[in-house]
Amino acid sequence: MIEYALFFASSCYGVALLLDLWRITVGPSAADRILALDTMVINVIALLVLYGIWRGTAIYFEAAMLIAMVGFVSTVAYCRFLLRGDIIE
Amino acid sequence: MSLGGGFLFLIALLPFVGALVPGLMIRAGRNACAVSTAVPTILALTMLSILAPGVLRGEVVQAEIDWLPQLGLSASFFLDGLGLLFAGMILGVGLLITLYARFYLSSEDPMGQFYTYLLLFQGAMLGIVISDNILLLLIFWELTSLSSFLLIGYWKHLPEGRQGARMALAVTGAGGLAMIAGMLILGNIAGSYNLTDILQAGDEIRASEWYLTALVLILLGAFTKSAQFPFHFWLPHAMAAPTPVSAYLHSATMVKAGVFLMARMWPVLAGTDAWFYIVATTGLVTMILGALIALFKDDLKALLAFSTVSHLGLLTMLLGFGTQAAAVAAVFHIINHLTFKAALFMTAGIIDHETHTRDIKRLGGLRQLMPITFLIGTIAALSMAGIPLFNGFLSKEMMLEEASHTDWLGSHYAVPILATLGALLSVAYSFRFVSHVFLGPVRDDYPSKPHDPPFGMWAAPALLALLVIIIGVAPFLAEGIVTSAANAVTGADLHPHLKIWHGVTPALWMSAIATAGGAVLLSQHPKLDPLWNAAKRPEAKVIFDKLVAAIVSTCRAITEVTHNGAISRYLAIFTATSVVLGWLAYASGGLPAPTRELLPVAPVIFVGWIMVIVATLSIVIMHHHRFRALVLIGIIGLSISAGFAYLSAPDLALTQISVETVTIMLLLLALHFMPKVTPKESSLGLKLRDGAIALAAGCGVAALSYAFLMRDVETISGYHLDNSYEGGGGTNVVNVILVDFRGYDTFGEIIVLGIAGLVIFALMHALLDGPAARRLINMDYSRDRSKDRHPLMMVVVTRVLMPIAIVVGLYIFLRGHNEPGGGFVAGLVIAIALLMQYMASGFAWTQERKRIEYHTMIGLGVIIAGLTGVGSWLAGAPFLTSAFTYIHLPPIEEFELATAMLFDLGVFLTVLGAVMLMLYSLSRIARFAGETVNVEPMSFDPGEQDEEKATP
Amino acid sequence: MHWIILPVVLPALLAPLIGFVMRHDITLARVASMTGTVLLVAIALGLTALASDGVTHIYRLGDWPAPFGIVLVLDRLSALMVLLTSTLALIVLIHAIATGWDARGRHFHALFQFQLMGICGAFLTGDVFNLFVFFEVLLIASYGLMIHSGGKARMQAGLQYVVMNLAGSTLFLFALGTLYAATGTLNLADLAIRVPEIAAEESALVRVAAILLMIVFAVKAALFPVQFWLPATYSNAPAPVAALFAIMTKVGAYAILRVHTTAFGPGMPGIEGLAGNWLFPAAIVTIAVGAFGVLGSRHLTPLIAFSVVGSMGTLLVAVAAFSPTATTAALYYMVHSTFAAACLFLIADLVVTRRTSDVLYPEPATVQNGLFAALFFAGAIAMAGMPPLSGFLGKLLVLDALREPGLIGWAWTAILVGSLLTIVGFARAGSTLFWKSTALPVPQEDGTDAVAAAMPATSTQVAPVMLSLAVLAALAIFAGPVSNFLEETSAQLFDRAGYVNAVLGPVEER
Amino acid sequence: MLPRLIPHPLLSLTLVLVWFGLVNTFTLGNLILGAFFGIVIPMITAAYWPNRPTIARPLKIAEYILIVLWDIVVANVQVAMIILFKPEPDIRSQWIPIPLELTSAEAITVLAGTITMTPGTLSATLSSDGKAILVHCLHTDDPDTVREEIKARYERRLQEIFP
Amino acid sequence: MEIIVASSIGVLTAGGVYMLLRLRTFPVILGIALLSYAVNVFLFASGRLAIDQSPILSPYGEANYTDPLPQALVLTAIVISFGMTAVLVMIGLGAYLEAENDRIDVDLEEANNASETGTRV
Amino acid sequence: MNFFAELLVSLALVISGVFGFVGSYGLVKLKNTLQRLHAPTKATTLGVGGVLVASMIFFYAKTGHVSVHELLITLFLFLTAPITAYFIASAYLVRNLREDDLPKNEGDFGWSIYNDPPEPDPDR
Ligand code: NA
Ligand code: NA
Repeated sequence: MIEYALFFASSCYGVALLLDLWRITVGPSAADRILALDTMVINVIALLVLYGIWRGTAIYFEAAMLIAMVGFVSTVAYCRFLLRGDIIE
Repeated sequence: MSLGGGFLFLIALLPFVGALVPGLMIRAGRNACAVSTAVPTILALTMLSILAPGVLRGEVVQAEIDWLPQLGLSASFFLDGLGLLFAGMILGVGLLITLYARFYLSSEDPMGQFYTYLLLFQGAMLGIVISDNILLLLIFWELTSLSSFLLIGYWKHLPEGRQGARMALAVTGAGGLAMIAGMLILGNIAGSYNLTDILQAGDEIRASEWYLTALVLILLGAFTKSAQFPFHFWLPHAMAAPTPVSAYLHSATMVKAGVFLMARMWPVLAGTDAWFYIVATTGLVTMILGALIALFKDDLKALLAFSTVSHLGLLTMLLGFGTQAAAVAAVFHIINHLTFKAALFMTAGIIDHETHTRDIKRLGGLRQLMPITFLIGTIAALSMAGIPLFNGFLSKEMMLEEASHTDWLGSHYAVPILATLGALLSVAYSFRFVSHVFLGPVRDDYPSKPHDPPFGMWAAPALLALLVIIIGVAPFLAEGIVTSAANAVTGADLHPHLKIWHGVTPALWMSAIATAGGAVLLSQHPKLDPLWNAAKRPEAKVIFDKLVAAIVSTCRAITEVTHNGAISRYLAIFTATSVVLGWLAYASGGLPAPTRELLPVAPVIFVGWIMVIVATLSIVIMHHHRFRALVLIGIIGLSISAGFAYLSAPDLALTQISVETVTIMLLLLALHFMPKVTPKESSLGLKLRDGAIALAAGCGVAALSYAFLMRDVETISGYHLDNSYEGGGGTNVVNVILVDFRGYDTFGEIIVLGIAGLVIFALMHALLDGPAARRLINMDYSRDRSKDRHPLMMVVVTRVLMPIAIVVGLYIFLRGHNEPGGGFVAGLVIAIALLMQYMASGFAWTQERKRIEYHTMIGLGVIIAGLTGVGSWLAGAPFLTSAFTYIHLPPIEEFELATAMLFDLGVFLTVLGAVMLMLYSLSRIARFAGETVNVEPMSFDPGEQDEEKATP
Repeated sequence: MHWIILPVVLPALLAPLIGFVMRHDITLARVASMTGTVLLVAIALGLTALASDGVTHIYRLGDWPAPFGIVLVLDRLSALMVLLTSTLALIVLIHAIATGWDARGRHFHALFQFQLMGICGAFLTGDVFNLFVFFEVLLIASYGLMIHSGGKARMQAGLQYVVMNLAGSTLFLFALGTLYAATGTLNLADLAIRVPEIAAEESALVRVAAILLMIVFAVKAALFPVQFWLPATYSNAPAPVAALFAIMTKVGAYAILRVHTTAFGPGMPGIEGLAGNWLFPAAIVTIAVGAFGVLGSRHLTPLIAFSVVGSMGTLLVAVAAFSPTATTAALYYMVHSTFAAACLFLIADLVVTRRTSDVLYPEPATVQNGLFAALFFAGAIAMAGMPPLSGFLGKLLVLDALREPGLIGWAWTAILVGSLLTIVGFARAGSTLFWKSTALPVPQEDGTDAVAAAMPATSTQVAPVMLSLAVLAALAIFAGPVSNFLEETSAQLFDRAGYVNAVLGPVEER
Repeated sequence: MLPRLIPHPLLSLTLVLVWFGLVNTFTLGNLILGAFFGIVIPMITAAYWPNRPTIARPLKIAEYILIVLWDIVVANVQVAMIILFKPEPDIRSQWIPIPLELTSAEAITVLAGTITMTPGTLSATLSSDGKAILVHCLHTDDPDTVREEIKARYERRLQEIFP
Repeated sequence: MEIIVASSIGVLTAGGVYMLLRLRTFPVILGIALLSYAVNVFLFASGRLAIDQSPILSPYGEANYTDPLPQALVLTAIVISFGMTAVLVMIGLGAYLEAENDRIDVDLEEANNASETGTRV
Repeated sequence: MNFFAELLVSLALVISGVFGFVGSYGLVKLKNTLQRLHAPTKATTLGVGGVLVASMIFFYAKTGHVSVHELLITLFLFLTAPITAYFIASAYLVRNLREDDLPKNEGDFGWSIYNDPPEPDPDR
């Protein structure tokens, strides 16, 4: 049963990633692209955790956590660039 | 080594050692300078005269020291008749020239330099004539080119001097290089570069298939040096040199180096048709052409120069005949030409010096004003004309004698007639020298009123003139040296008898015709001169200059078209080369059969694949919007690190994603100062070219990786898996490899990071101290910026988030040895945590709160890592040998301590320091560009305002 | 027995101290840097003495056995290269300090030491990936030195230099990936065992690796068609840096010698004739490129840079023969051309700083015109391969070593015609700079004229040039003993079995 | 003394918990290590958090968290419906400015965060004096209800937590 | 999987090379970045591909592990290329600020004329 | 692992999957940027939340001892998501809207993006 659930969930996130990709490429506004990238990060985190469950290992947990962290930082950086130009003024 | 050998070395060495002296002695005055120059020459002469008797008896003095045996180059010298003759000439004339120059050079001329160059040249020249190793000979040969370059260009400020020097260097240098090749071939045939060995191997060489090549190459060297047609043109231009130089180099010695070489190689190279037709013909042509031109030159020195060319031609022709008698004649004429021509040059110098002109048309009637000079000049000139009782006559007779029975392409008359013509012309210009300069009425329009020079100046030519007569009337005095020299040339045992009267021979008739004809021709000179000047002839110098100019501009064009500063093209070439060569290498080898199955692909992975490809293509398509491209790069980083995690590389996943983030930060920071869009400027053609290259590269790399992905290979990493825990004390094999098995790589790697930090810091300073600073200050951010500089929410959240991030960083560091993580990732995580703080409240504000010395941090990191490595020396183990132990102190559970962790700490500090130093440098630039430093952590804190109100 | 690592560890520990502790005190930094360099020379001498016993000395880092850990290998060749590096470094450093170049920007000495560390590391390592790492170390340090003290032209040239080398490093990694995928090892000795075992019909991957590595090294060695970057870089680099870079091209040549004799040596079925086939013609063209550049340059420093390209061509022609004799010649020429190039760049610095530009155009004679002329003349004849300095012998050695009828025609023509063009080029430049200038009126001492204001060069400023000329002279005088050593060096280089046994231990122990 | 040793007790506690979250095993050694970090790190970073927000009635915090979590679940479903089934043109988004009584930065942050995390509303920006917040509402017909609900449901409670 | 990886490497390389050959500094930097992605994956792939065989020694006895060495090499490569990229970015910025344009090709004609002080030799 | 646990895990996974999808679907469907900004909060909250809950239950059921580090990620996301949204919104407002496109603030200061903050009193 879990296998199917895993498959369903990962497929959902796979499709989600493709939708994000579409949004990034078409934009139109820079904010849209950043938003889509941020969403992508979230989806990848979910996928990593799913993968961890599938493989029954916690090895990918750090990756997920780190991605969450740097994802946030880079999103803020992108936005600050649009807002102020200098991201660490 | 014999005493004689020792002398030989000294003779070769003295001039070079002596060359140092004049430069220093000049402070002691011109006389001291001249004397100090004469001393080594005199010493050498004395030693030579000590050796002379033996050599004249037919002995050969030899001396050898190994120099470069691998090459077959040895410092070996030998002195035989030929060497003795030339050495004597070089030293003797050298001495006279030294004396003469002392009075000739004016006080403005740097005399020390002159004598230094002179001695250098003398040494080089001596080296040529006594070398017993052709490679050594080559060295001296090139040295004569160089030192003559300096001597001809002695009057640097005169364009003629500079151009003459460059021309001489180019022509003789080219010849010299050709000769190098020829000599090497010769040596390879003979199996030795020793002259004595080569002289033995004559038949072998003449038989070799390479003979003609070697011959031509060597003759190129000889002809250029001895100004043989068509290389004769450089010599007159070399006359721009001071007269002593012309007298020494361009009549007595250097130009005879070619002749010497032909004489030297005579036993080896001569005697074949190739030799006869090339050498004799060239000589004949040169003789006539030189004489003809000389006749119509108005510049005294030019006249003498071309007469020299003509006489060199004569000598070449004689050697070309290849008969022993001709060789004897050549040797004898060498001596005679030396005496009268040097005397003539000095006379010309005196006239120039006294009248301040060398233009024959402005001279005449000097007989009355300068009787001594007249006497000397006339004697020398008559000898040059070949008038009996002067030595020139004797050797000319012998020449005509040889010419009279030499066939050329089956014709009996060609050579005799042409030889006579040559003699005739030489009579004409010799007489012209006397009559147009000395005879005739005294004029009142000399640029300066002439009179005989001081004794010192005419002593030298007078001595030579005396020799002219002595040899002329008592030739048997010269028999000894001529014999030994001739024997050295021919390698035979000859006993020539030099007599004035040979009876009525064809030669006598020929020279009679020549003399009479010459006189007649001269009488017609006034009529012929305008015709000659009107006649169109190719001007050698013009052609040469045009040629050089053409070559230079071609080289310049090629260079500037190929190295035009277009790095994009360089890179295209580089990539294309790699692809093409890589493909050729691949195609010329084969592949074993695949040994692996394809791994299954989960659908999500397929999605990741699409993400990478779409992102890459989008970047390529819309990279003109730079910010957009940066966002798109994010996708790739994300997908790749996810992919790494999926493909069992958690460490890579962590590192990739954090590096990617920091990189993007740096790019954003830089983009802030740069244009936000890339102009569309590359043409369609360019795009297609690059597209094609890119496509090829992509396919190549893909194919390559696919090729090995399907094939297993036995690798060394099994050892790492087996020994990671027992030997390295860690279960994360990757990290153990990094900090232990290949810790040395990591050591280098963190040093790269440390250097990067330094470079960026230094660069920042270079920018802020330079003109860039002005541009930065004038930079304006007029475009709509948010007024909310440090949003309240961000600041507040960071206050919690940053400490958490730091804990995460420390965690990742501590577990790195056994689980994914390690110093590098940890360093980046902490850096990112700090970045959060910077983005919340600004770099400057944060820095003011807590100053961290990033330089020190990097230094500390590198040093800790280094010392950890060095520490293992104490244990007698090699650099970076790790040690670890498990500590157990209840109630805490067992934990591990490893030196590798100390090393990792170094890594950690370096990474953190480097990243921070980069950010620091960038924010320094930003503040230079007018960013202000905020005093508050956030744009506006309503809470604090209220506290204000609450507490009046 | 830790001698072997010292050339790496000493600067690696000294540089941070200079860069981070002494960064506010140039005098202290100078003293430290000078001391370190002198020590390095001493160490290098020690290592050369150590290596001259003919034994291949091994240093196992982390005490891990080869091929699993990284080993340093000290044989005559690596010792020679380290000695060459340190000597050159000392000469250059004196110039940098005497002329104050080091104070015209930040962190000169730290970067200088790091640079030395990188170069020595590259010469000593026995592991191809470690070679990559130290290439990067020396490169990134060289980036810093290249743009030292900044300025528009230098910054742009620096940018191009960095980009070119980043491309090179990327290719290096592609090559190493292919190599590991094909052989499963990174250790040179291990490669020397595994590569010959690869059958010709299964050799595609290793062939690709070999040729890609060749290209990577060729970029460093300025071999056609990847030499384009060099002139702009060298002529825009600060003079002492340009002089130091004389060794950088040699790093490329060394790498080709080392890797393509030991790992991809002649007589291996898999990569038969791969290296030489491409190297030889490319080297011939390189000579031409260099010679044309020398004759065609409008500026002094590019002229010298092109002469460096030409000399690399000559050097690589000899290398391409992959025979002990030719390698001996190549090594001799390598040592010679390193000092010749450095010498010329240092002279050029003395001259150009006393002129308004380095355009080959007569300007009123500067102070010490005669001295500079003499020095330039000496440097030029060395570089052009004229006697009496070592260039001529080097040239003869190379010519003499290339006796195969196939080679003679092209090689000899290229080398001889090349040196003729070079001679003429230098002669023209020299006569313009030093002779023509004497014809011009010396400007009034109104201080406005840069040339008039030029200070005479101090003896310490001239000393480095003199030193390098002295080295060149010594190289010529003691050519015999020197090439004895070099002959043994190349013999050792071509003794693959000896190398393998030294690194991996005798066959039965493996 | 204590305030200087532990400037932000809650933060310290969080860090200890975070540490356990990371190591994911409860051992004495980890407790010691965690406690160490919990004390040291806030001390090092104290400079970046100058003022000390006073927190009254910690129990309220738990209540608040539960309420928010519940709202998140509910609102998620509602919004999911809108996104999935509501035809695009019928979606009426609104700007809703909300004046604030809250004054402490921390409180305002929490409120804004809550608004964003509960789907359907989004705090887009504050007024430059931090006394009002501009909320974007995905779909509503009367903004006033939304404003009232936010003020009543969250802001009031936060006022109690951060007096 | 192998095809996926190989083709991704190919695409990244192609994109990287194309960008590397552009005429402005910034795209070139992007090209270098793409290339380093490509080469990192390439180097990683030289250890062949494996799923769920992380080289973290498991406490429970025997297990299969992927080749750890290439991973270590890639880590080193990543770090180095990070340092290099950082320097490249800064020098690019420096060149832009000095030259007031971010063309990466230098027009030597221009440079020559700038430094011309007279006719050629 | 007992059926109940499996059921819970599967349920959580399905829920998570659905909301994860909805988040990105909204990103595509909704017509203007600010509306789109609402969508991903689904993925963040219930999406990832669901997966993490699933993971916690799964590992508890598998190994027997509680795994809490999933909570870390949750904490992280809850702390950061509002900021992310705030920044993206501001970025959009700055680049695409002017102040008068927005409703006026009753207070005496305009919205922070378009207006400088009030001067802090000089004596502080
Ligand atoms: Na590391
Ligand atoms: Na690493």
